[in-house]
Amino acid sequence: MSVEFCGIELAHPVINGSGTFDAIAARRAFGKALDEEFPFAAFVSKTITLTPRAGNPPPRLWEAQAGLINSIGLPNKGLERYIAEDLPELAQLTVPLITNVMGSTIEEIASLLQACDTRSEIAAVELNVSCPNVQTGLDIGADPLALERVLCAVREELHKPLIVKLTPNCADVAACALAAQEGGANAVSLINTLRATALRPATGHKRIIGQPDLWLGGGSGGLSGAAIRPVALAQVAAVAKRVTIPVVGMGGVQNALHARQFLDVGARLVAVGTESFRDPSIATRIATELDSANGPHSLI
Amino acid sequence: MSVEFCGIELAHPVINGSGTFDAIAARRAFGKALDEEFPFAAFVSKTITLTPRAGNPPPRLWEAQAGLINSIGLPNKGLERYIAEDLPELAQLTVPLITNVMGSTIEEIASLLQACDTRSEIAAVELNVSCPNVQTGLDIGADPLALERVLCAVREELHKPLIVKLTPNCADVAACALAAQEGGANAVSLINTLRATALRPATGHKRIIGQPDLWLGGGSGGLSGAAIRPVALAQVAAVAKRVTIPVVGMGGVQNALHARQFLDVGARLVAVGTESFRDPSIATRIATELDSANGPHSLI
Amino acid sequence: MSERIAAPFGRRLLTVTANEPLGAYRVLRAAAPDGAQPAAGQFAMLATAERWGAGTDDRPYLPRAFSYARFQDGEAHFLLEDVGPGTRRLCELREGDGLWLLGPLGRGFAMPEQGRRALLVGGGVGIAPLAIWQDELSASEPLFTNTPSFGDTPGSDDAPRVDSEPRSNLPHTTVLLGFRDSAHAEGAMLLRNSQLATDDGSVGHHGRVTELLRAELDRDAHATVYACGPPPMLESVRALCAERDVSAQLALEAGMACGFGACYGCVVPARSGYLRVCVDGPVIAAAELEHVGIHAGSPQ
Amino acid sequence: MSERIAAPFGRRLLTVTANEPLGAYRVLRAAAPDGAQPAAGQFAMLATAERWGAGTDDRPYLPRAFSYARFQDGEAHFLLEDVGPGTRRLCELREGDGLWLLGPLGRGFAMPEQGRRALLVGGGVGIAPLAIWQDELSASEPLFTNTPSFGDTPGSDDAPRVDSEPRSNLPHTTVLLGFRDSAHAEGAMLLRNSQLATDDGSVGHHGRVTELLRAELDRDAHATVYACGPPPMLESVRALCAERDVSAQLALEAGMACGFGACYGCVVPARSGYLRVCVDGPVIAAAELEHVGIHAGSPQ
Ligand SMILES: Cc1cc2nc3c(=O)[nH]c(=O)nc-3n(C[C@H](O)[C@H](O)[C@H](O)COP(=O)(O)OP(=O)(O)OC[C@H]3O[C@@H](n4cnc5c(N)ncnc54)[C@H](O)[C@@H]3O)c2cc1C
Ligand SMILES: Cc1cc2nc3c(=O)[nH]c(=O)nc-3n(C[C@H](O)[C@H](O)[C@H](O)COP(=O)(O)OP(=O)(O)OC[C@H]3O[C@@H](n4cnc5c(N)ncnc54)[C@H](O)[C@@H]3O)c2cc1C
Ligand SMILES: Cc1cc2nc3c(=O)[nH]c(=O)nc-3n(C[C@H](O)[C@H](O)[C@H](O)COP(=O)(O)O)c2cc1C
Ligand SMILES: Cc1cc2nc3c(=O)[nH]c(=O)nc-3n(C[C@H](O)[C@H](O)[C@H](O)COP(=O)(O)O)c2cc1C
Ligand code: FES
Ligand code: FES
Repeated sequence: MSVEFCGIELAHPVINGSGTFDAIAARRAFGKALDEEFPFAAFVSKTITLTPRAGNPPPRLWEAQAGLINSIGLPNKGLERYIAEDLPELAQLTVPLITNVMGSTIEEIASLLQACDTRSEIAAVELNVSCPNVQTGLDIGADPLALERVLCAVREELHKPLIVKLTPNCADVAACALAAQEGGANAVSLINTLRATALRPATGHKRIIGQPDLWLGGGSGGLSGAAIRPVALAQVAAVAKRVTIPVVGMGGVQNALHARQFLDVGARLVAVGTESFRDPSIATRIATELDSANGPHSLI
Repeated sequence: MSVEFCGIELAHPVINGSGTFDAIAARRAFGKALDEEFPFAAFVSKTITLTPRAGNPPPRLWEAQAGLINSIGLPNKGLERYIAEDLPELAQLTVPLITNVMGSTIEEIASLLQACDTRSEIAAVELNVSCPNVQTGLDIGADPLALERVLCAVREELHKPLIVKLTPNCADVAACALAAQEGGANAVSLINTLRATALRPATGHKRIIGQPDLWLGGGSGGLSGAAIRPVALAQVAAVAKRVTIPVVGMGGVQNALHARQFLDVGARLVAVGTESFRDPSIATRIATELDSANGPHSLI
Repeated sequence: MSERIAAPFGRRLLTVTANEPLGAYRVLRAAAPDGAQPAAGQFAMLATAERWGAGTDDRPYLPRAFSYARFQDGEAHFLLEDVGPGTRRLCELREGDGLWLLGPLGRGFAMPEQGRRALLVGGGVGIAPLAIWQDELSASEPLFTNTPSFGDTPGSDDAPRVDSEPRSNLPHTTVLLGFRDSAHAEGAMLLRNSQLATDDGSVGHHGRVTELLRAELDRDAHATVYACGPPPMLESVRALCAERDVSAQLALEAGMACGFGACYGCVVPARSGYLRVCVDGPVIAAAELEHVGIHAGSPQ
Repeated sequence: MSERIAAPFGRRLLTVTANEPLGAYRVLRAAAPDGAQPAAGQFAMLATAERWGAGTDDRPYLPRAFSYARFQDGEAHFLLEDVGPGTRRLCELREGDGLWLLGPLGRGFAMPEQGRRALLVGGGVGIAPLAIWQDELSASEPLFTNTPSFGDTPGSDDAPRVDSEPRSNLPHTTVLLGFRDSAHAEGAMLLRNSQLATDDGSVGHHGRVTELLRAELDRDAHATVYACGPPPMLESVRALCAERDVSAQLALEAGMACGFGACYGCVVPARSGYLRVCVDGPVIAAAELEHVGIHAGSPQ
């Protein structure tokens, strides 16, 4: 069941989606059981930026039909404290660490990659060019030309595998994936959340044109979970057809059958995000059932 | 409750999404009750093309989580037979007729508009630049510059209100809406279905990399229904903020509360699509409850 | 094919009056007081009032199509086979539960040409529309045979509604039914005087029902054939009748989203192009089809 | 705040042993044999095994957070108030039904500083964590007072577990509870020797429970306050204690997706920045908060 991914040997093909699992917080909640039963074959960190971010004001969550809208706003302690405080703790994990980073300029991205390059705890870097909750990064990820230009400019700063996390909010995701490959990405991952919003329930009936009563503190957010799986499957299939580098597929994966479908359309790895909120150990079950021939079958 | 839309007086703000209601077939199924209880304030036809289209091979439907994927492929009898056979029947409707058309070239679109221009039965034209089930039209709708260029080239052919149905599969739908306005559109409508796909269930466990066993005859399709409402609401809100022309909002509207939310974020009209499949008379209920102050309220 | 009774516009909430097992099937009855009396071969779109949109997969979401198996004393009868989430919910309905119904829909069977006997051929759950058709035909038969309704032991005198005066004089109807095994063969109780075939030979002829049909036609081809069942069965019925140029009316199935011609999702390829099973059928003249494909039949 | 019992990794399926009304609330009990004994103030993420993801709105989709109200004889007790789809499903659970539980989670209450009495202040369903806290405190109290469990008429001798030997010597605990009306006030049965306040004056003091708190503190401020309830109540508790610089521990609520620090969705603003209620709380020192905002409290 072990898989090779960008030269890294993984025990199985299931990892976490960035920002959907905090190994350090989980260790506080589950104690040593977290390390003993760690569900992912590799751990992907939440998006780290050069300077600290507080994130969006609450409410940050909205439960949609078979989905979740989040407007978290990429809170993080910033590169420096991530390296100083988090890396030592994350280094204790028994699986490879993939650090997810985001920058709004070539300079920012370059320094993020440089910093990760020097840290042996980090096996690979995932570059987030796709978070719909914040303005930065958006345009780069949605425009193939801009994306390739940026990657070419920063790629040599990192002597480790670079995964580009694409944005699904674009016209032609396969073209963006190809641009990432041309720009030197060793893999692409998708899909990130779909731009979405929700209104405060109680005021659904009051009409205030122009200034609707938005629920999320951040105004708008990103849709994840079961609802987006059909879109994710289509985008992953389109990308896998176009690129030669490995693809990490995600978006609404809830069980081994779903995971198998992403593998079937050409993904090398599958990432689980929102479903981990419903059960933090779901990835273990998925990996186990993927392994047993009839697992996913029984889930049909 | 009556609404003015592009100079047309409508009894209420609820219409149908193109391709989700066939008034002629419905008359066969429901007899005179269809005309007596017609649920929409205006009727939007299925997309008509210059030449006839057979549509995609079956299966054309996949039921997703809180959604529907369709790969219909825009079957239609072509402009000529639409005008000769369907217009007389549609003219009997008690509500204004909006004809939805799609062309893959400026010439095609121009002749479609010319033909509609001469027919008094047609109150307005909706130009579909957004159907994810077929290749044509896609690029135009997703690229603001291309969209504006095309519209400028064809706009004068039509001396009636022109509604541009935008594609949701783009990087910046508000920019596309603005381009449509610049190009002479009198209104924009959104969202169309999100590109999506599904695999044949029985083979979900068999891994056939490269050639997954796609369920839909057309390979991929478009996601509609409840699952896409959060995305639709965000896109409609973004567009309404950017343009001055009226907006027709749609995507997963199931009840009056949902409809009210689209109006709250700035839509002038709301269109119902997939939910009509669950109940063809739902639009009547929505319009009635929108009218009564506490209707949508009671639905919270 | 001509029989088409128009449906009330909009789905109606009926109350379940009974839901009893019939061998491997279930017979669901609901009170349809205001409902129109369906023509044999017509169908309804059904959904349970509760738990539709439920389950870990959020399916069923759309209503499902079911042939009227009988309509008696203001009650609609349906024969159900549990093959997935929708049929499972329906099979779980209890007396007093709510049932959403849209119908009657589609085109039913037409009377045999003068002098020809009716030859009914059913496979599996496809026997449902033949039951109500036999009721209609028997109403026109010269001498009236005892007609047990579901679950009655032959000889009971509780008989279905019959027109006081026969519409015409018809030769006796022949009924040939095929099933997987004896448990399914109990479904034959739905009809009268039927000859059975089972795949496992546990009841009646050991083999295909189409083998019985071949024998019948060789004995006397002066008949009009009415068939409903899985695609392979319908295809051989079509072929057998074509060879002997016996006219046949086939009740087809296809995955449906709406049931009233709105979605164009239920098409089957015919000589004249794609036909919508829900409005052009479900009963279609075999002559209109070159071949009965997999998607023209019951999904199972 | 220090009490944190680690949870088993992954949600577990428990069996409901009882679900009884307690005035306007319900008390749900489930057998948690292998489960860790929670610390007072900790919570669990709950979901019903059936119909979670169900209903016309496809909500609830994510699990919901509930304080342990008591943990006794290997049974976890929860106090439920029906405020939406999730709590409704839980209120409808019957003995023998399945309940998904992830927990215990979060940080609980800490013992009062030496010599100080514990002053418990609860509002509405917020009394739940105070009940189990009173159990722990009473285990350390000098003389043992009769302790009815739910629904028992005072004087019954069916008593909850008490440690045979007191951990320390504490002055008596004071319990102040506020409710909307008498129906809700019945929830007070969950605790012992409580003074009540109701908004409508139907039971106990006519007014706010915080008015009782003010009087108590004016009488004797040598206390540590433990409070849980709606945000406005918690805010005035915070203010009252701050004025008198009495240390207070507030059990906060916030909309949650995961409950173990993964989603960053449950934040409340604190002096040190945003805190995640699920891992930094739910029990948070009042001193850490400048103000208890609307989103720091129970969603209602
Ligand atoms: C006109 C007509 C009359 C009918 N009459 C009867 C009748 O009298 N009695 C009866 O029992 N049945 C009847 N059927 C068949 C019945 O409608 C189907 O069995 C039913 O829709 C199955 O729904 P389900 O949710 O139980 O199963 P589904 O899960 O919908 O599976 C049914 C089939 O649909 C396909 N499928 C699986 N998953 C999906 C998905 N996510 N999206 C789309 N397709 C999928 C597969 O081929 C599967 O075998 C009739 C059908 C038609 C069209
Ligand atoms: C640590 C903790 C402990 C708790 N302990 C208890 C307890 O012991 N007993 C108890 O009864 N409750 C408790 N709660 C509150 C409980 O978790 C909520 O009442 C519950 O989550 C409500 O879910 P629901 O589906 O019933 O209602 P919802 O529909 O989720 O509504 C609850 C609130 O959420 C908001 N909301 C409405 N719709 C949405 C949406 N689509 N997405 C996001 N938010 C929405 C609104 O503000 C609404 O008032 C606790 C909460 C926390 C955080
Ligand atoms: C609460 C939440 C926070 C997220 N944070 C990040 C993030 O920091 N960086 C990132 O690249 N993706 C982030 N994502 C996106 C997920 O990694 C994933 O791409 C997306 O949720 C789709 O997968 P899912 O449907 O399985 O959740 C976040 C998603 C959620 C729900
Ligand atoms: C079966 C089906 C067919 C459709 N056909 C068309 C079409 O011909 N032209 C078009 O512009 N949109 C078409 N649409 C898109 C709808 O008009 C609408 O934009 C979309 O379904 C979102 O609305 P809904 O979620 O309420 O269905 C179709 C949608 C469905 C489900
Ligand atoms: S089911 Fe929709 S057109 Fe036939
Ligand atoms: S609920 Fe997810 S971080 Fe607290």
